[in-house]
Amino acid sequence: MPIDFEIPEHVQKQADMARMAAEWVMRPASRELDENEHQRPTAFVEQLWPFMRDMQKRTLEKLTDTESSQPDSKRPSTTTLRLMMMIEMLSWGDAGVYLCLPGGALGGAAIEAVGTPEQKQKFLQRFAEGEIPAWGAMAMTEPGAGSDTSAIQTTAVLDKEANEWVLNGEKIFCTNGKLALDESDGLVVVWASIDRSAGRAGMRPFIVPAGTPGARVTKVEIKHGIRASDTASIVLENARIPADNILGSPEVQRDGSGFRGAMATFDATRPLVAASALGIGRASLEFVKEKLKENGIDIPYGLPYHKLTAIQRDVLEMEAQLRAAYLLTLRAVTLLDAKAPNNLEAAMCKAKAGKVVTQLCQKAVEILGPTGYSREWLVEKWMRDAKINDIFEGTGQINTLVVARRILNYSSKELQ
Amino acid sequence: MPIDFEIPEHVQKQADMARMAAEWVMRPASRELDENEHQRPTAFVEQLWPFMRDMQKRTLEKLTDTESSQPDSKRPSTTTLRLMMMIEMLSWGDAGVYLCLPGGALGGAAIEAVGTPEQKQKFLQRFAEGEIPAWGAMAMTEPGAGSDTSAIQTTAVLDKEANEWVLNGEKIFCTNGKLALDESDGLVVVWASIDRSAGRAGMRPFIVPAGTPGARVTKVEIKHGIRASDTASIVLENARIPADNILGSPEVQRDGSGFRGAMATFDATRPLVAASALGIGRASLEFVKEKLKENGIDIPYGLPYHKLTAIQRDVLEMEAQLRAAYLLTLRAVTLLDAKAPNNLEAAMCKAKAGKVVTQLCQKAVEILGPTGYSREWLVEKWMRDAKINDIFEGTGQINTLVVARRILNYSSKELQ
Amino acid sequence: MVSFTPTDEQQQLVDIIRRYAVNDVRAVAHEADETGKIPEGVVETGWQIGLVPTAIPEELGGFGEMSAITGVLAAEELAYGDLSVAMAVMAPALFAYPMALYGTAEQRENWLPMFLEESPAPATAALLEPGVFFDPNDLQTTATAEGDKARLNGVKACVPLALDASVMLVYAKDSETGSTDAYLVQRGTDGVIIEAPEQLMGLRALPTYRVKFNDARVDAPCKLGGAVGSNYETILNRSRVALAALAVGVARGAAEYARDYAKERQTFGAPIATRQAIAFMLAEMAIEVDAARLMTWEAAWKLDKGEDATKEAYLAKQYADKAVLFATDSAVQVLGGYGFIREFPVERWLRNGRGFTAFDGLAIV
Amino acid sequence: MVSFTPTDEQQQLVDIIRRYAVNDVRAVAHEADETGKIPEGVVETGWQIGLVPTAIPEELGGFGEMSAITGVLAAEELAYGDLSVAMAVMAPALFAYPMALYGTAEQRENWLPMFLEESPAPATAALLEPGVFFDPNDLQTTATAEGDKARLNGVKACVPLALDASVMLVYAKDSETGSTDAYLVQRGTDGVIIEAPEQLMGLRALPTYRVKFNDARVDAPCKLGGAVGSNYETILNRSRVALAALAVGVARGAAEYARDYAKERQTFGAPIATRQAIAFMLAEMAIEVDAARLMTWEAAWKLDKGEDATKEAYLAKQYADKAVLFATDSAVQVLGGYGFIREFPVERWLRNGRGFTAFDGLAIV
Repeated sequence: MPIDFEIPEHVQKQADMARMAAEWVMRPASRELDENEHQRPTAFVEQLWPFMRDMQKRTLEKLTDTESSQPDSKRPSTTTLRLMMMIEMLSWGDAGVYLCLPGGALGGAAIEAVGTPEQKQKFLQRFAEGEIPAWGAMAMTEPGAGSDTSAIQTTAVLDKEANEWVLNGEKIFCTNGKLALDESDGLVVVWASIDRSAGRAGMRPFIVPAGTPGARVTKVEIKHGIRASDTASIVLENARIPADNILGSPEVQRDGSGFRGAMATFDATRPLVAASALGIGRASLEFVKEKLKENGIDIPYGLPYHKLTAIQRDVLEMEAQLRAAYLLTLRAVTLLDAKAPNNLEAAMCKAKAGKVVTQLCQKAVEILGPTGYSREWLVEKWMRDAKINDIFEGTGQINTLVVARRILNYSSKELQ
Repeated sequence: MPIDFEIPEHVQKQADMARMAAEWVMRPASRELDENEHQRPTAFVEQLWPFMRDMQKRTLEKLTDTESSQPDSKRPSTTTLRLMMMIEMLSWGDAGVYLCLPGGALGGAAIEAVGTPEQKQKFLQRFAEGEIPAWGAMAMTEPGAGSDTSAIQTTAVLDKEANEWVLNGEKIFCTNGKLALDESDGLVVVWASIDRSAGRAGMRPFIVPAGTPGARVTKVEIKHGIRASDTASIVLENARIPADNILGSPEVQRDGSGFRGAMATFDATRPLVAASALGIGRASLEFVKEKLKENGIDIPYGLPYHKLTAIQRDVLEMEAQLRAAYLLTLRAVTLLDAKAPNNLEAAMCKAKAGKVVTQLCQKAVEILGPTGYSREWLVEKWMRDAKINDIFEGTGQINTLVVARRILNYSSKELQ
Repeated sequence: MVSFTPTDEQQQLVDIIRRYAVNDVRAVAHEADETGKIPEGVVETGWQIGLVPTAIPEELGGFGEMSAITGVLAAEELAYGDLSVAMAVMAPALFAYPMALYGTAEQRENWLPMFLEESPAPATAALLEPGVFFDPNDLQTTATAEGDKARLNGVKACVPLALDASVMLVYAKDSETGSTDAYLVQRGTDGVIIEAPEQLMGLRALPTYRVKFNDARVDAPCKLGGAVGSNYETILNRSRVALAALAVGVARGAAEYARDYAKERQTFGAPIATRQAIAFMLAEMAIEVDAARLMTWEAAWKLDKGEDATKEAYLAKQYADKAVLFATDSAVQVLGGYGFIREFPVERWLRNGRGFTAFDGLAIV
Repeated sequence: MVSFTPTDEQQQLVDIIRRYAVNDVRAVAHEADETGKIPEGVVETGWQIGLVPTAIPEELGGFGEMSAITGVLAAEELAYGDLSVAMAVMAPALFAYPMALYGTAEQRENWLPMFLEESPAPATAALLEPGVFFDPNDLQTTATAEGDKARLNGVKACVPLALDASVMLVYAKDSETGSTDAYLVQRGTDGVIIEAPEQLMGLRALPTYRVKFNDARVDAPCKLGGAVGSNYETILNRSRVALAALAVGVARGAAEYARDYAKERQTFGAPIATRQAIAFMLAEMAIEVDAARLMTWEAAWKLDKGEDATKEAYLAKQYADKAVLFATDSAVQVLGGYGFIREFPVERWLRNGRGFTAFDGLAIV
């Protein structure tokens, strides 16, 4: 196919629908949910659940039906592209509320990426049926292990008699942890070591379903932004799960391949985090342009530097930067849909989008002056929401490091 | 003394004189010297030599007269401040030509900083008398040793019979190397190892006077900017110098104190490099404002963001940044004159000034459009001259690293 | 003679405020931000350090030591504790300093003694106006002279502690001459409506109000400085410098906190401060804080010399606005996930830091 | 369907140009810059790759494959070799493309066949004007219609290869209607003065000229497109996109060179690329190059669709202007002292890179 930037009509339609949901369901509740942290976006969840359920059902069917996926694989899929466009628009609505989208989220993504067909069938089912929504989550970070996943202290020991894994440890910064464990029949994918002496090669993700004894939410954070989303601490005290709930091989390969496979989920999730950032950036940019227009200021294209005002120049720069982040994300997603390697491109778009959107939203508050700084408008909230995108799923620094390693062809040992 | 930013009158007067030299002697020759690389700024050298000679004479008297320096030490000196102001103005004239200022330059500074009274008397004399100017230089960098001074390959071996040091090695990027060795009765301070096994603790500066057999200039670089200044390669082949020509102790202290002492010269020279950068930045900023004024554009103070044009905002930002770099430099210099530690402050001002002035001058070319980019005006030359300040005397990165070590209280081993 | 050393007296004051900032202010700052209320006694303790009283003229019982340099030294330290508390402690100065500088003899005698009391004087000032664009040189609030009385019309925003103030200075443009002056408005004046506290992204512990003037008729002699008036440009410059100093305090707090955190926090077996990516951020934060401080000091020094400081004050404010955003945003970044959690102060500092571009007239030295 | 893969034909062309850029162009670029002259044969070899001829309509003997996307792919690769050579190779297109797009049938028949020759056609265009401020939407050069002839007045700057051109397009504003059009001016026209070659900071191997028009009377029918004229906005956009692509090529050259250097250069026993401070610069350079390229591609794609691409082309150019300065300046920084020496290409790339903000109209796709 030649170089082409045309978003297929069916994808665009879905994005347009997401925008309607964003406008009608998300935005009206945005301020209230921000002011009343830990309140749930009930209307949003109720309205989106049937849609998400059906979408996830179709995805699950494709994932588990190995036959029908063969002929399809000639034409690149648009699954991730659709997701990107939808996430962008939902985050344009409200990034915190978007994170409460019922479904597997990062936990589901991990199962999709590395689960066996049986695991997919068994664990993703809950996101694809029923009247009551369910959430997935991913628990990796620990108090002593952020970007350094090799420092993970949580352990999983196989009780051969009971044929169960026994998990012990503490996880923090788990997005949707409470929704997944306490408030629905969801699940959390918990990273733990099956062999502490093996370092990262011993790390494995485990599926911990809601109701697992010994797995409980101990804290929900109060945050700078995305306040509608819960960020939970989870303690695992002899939490027992069936032996089959391990994702990937229970053997430790010293070459680390088991770990690398799991890390590959980041290549899928980072562009989606970038997409969420793009949505917030777009919200801020559109709002700024709208308010400027109300104040008689247009943003023209084609004028030379010396004929622009400071605000015009800044807004044009915001727009160019946002578009750059969008295109980098689009590229990472397109590669993913084509099942091509996208580790470099995923890290690039995440690093760029996280930074650009943070700065864009900070600038938006400045441009809109005293009112921009007040809670009258949402632009100050968007600034707070935006910042998380430069932090989670790998900080800007971690993603830049990944980019550096890829372009230099260095291992993580060679370039620390 | 309370907080005070008043430049003493006698210092300001000297700066004003330097500005006159800059305007009348340096600027008129600027373009020609840039276009004809390796041509010498003869008029400048001739006119400045008597002045520099007398100034250096007074400095030498102070340095060697231990008695009179005692009562004076209560009042902070203004020696470095005067130097800073003079260098700023001369670099406002032409930074490449300024580097050809007759005198000891970095070589002289090293001798002033760590030489014995006898060495000062003997070696600095040439910069303080006579009709014919002389230059000093410092040779540290080697093809395999830039910021990593521990990698220096040049060796100095003491021939005890002849009571001479025998130097072997190759030095590059030696500012004024040719002026010092080939074109005057000058000297080069050459860094060499007296004990390769001791790493940096074995490094010492040696005074290599013009006429030393075996010390010769092998190449003069063609450069991006500061083209009036020579940047020489020097080869030392069994170059023999008297045993007394070592700066500091000929013993290797394993604690590295000998090396650290020598490195302290950077604390004196970095603010002066910053001062030179400031001069170039000031030249560009003044020129831009003048040309804008001719085109009917004033740069107002006090207007809010939304009432500024893009160019006004950028020029105000340039001005603020330049002032910030100036004040950081002024602080480093004031500490130096008060004989207070200024390692952190020297690195700060050098890092800031190098970066700010590079960016300012690049922006100046942009603002002045097609003509700014042409060699009709000097602003494109200033941009090329400016860049060296982010590179020599430690790149911006090295100076930022020094700042980081100081604020974190880390050794160079702890923070590499 | 160039010098960067405060006087002994200034240094003593700085040390006292630093202790107050660290021990009293930092201890309550998170709670104050969450509840929107500074706990009882904290502002009073800050007030009792005596910053404003020392600046009151000697003949009225003060020490007559009004100095912008002392002011910026103090402001930085206060903001190092917490911006809301700093602004609350400094709010009475919004009234007292212009009064001390430009009040008629009668006005000064009437109004300055209350600033010598043990408790913070209930006085403030209203300069900022609401909306997207604000230009302090072009106020929309007008004063129409009626003899030596005046009628005020307009809306002011972000007036700190307005509800408790028994008197405030209101900056307005003379509807005839176009010149900007300050007008004394006492509590209970007809046509003055103090609205519900403003809801801002930051400054959550400082009650600020929108105040409306609907043909508010204020008694004579209500114009600060009487017929002569005041020097509005200098007031603006003193305000710019004060805000720059507060920004430096917030930025320094963030830079130091991030530095200390980075030395503690371990990844891959070493403190994250040993990674150049982090170390360079910390170094640049330190440089920007120092640079902003020096710009602020120079502007304050110019003010104390009685010279026109518009250029220096304006550039210092611009510079500090950027530095504080850079430092606080970088601090959040250094802390990573923890930076996003409200229990860690950097998240509050980022919210406060972002506001400086919109804080015209909220403090003065 | 979103795709980032060039067609096979495009990829073949890119591969050919890359070989040319690396083997033929890079080999002479330093010398060319120092002497101000591209060695004999280099531009010819580039020309013979056949970029412009393929874009000539089929009915006139070309391949009729004018595509902005192919154009930007080619431009990036050419500039990856050297900007002066790239602009020299592309200069005839400054005449040929607007002619192919907007020429009357007669004009096209007269003027396009020469672009099918083995040697570069001696044709160029004059758009930029000298001075501090240039606005392509507000040209100072005027055309006064006299029947179907016209008189041109004004000064053009940076006209590449003007001295050797037998014909050039001159952009001018109609002194009555105010609309901007291109006028064909042949060599030897009275009142056209080609001045001595311009002296610029960069582009030193590309002879560019200031050209004066003193009541230069050009023959009818001299207006491109005759009475209908041409679409100046589209020409501008095609020029913006071409310049953005050239900027990407220069930026990529710098980013790759710095990356390779950093892997080679050792300090403290390890390549400098293993230091985060350097590695992060390299990563950001790579990101900015890719981002600028994608912006450029999108704008080119929009042009090929025949839609209004003003927004995309403008933003791509703005973005690429910044990216190329960032990448070339960073490359010099990574090389340290060596970056400042003219024998290392990054110093030339920085000089060339800085020019893009002033290069309006110097290339077209």
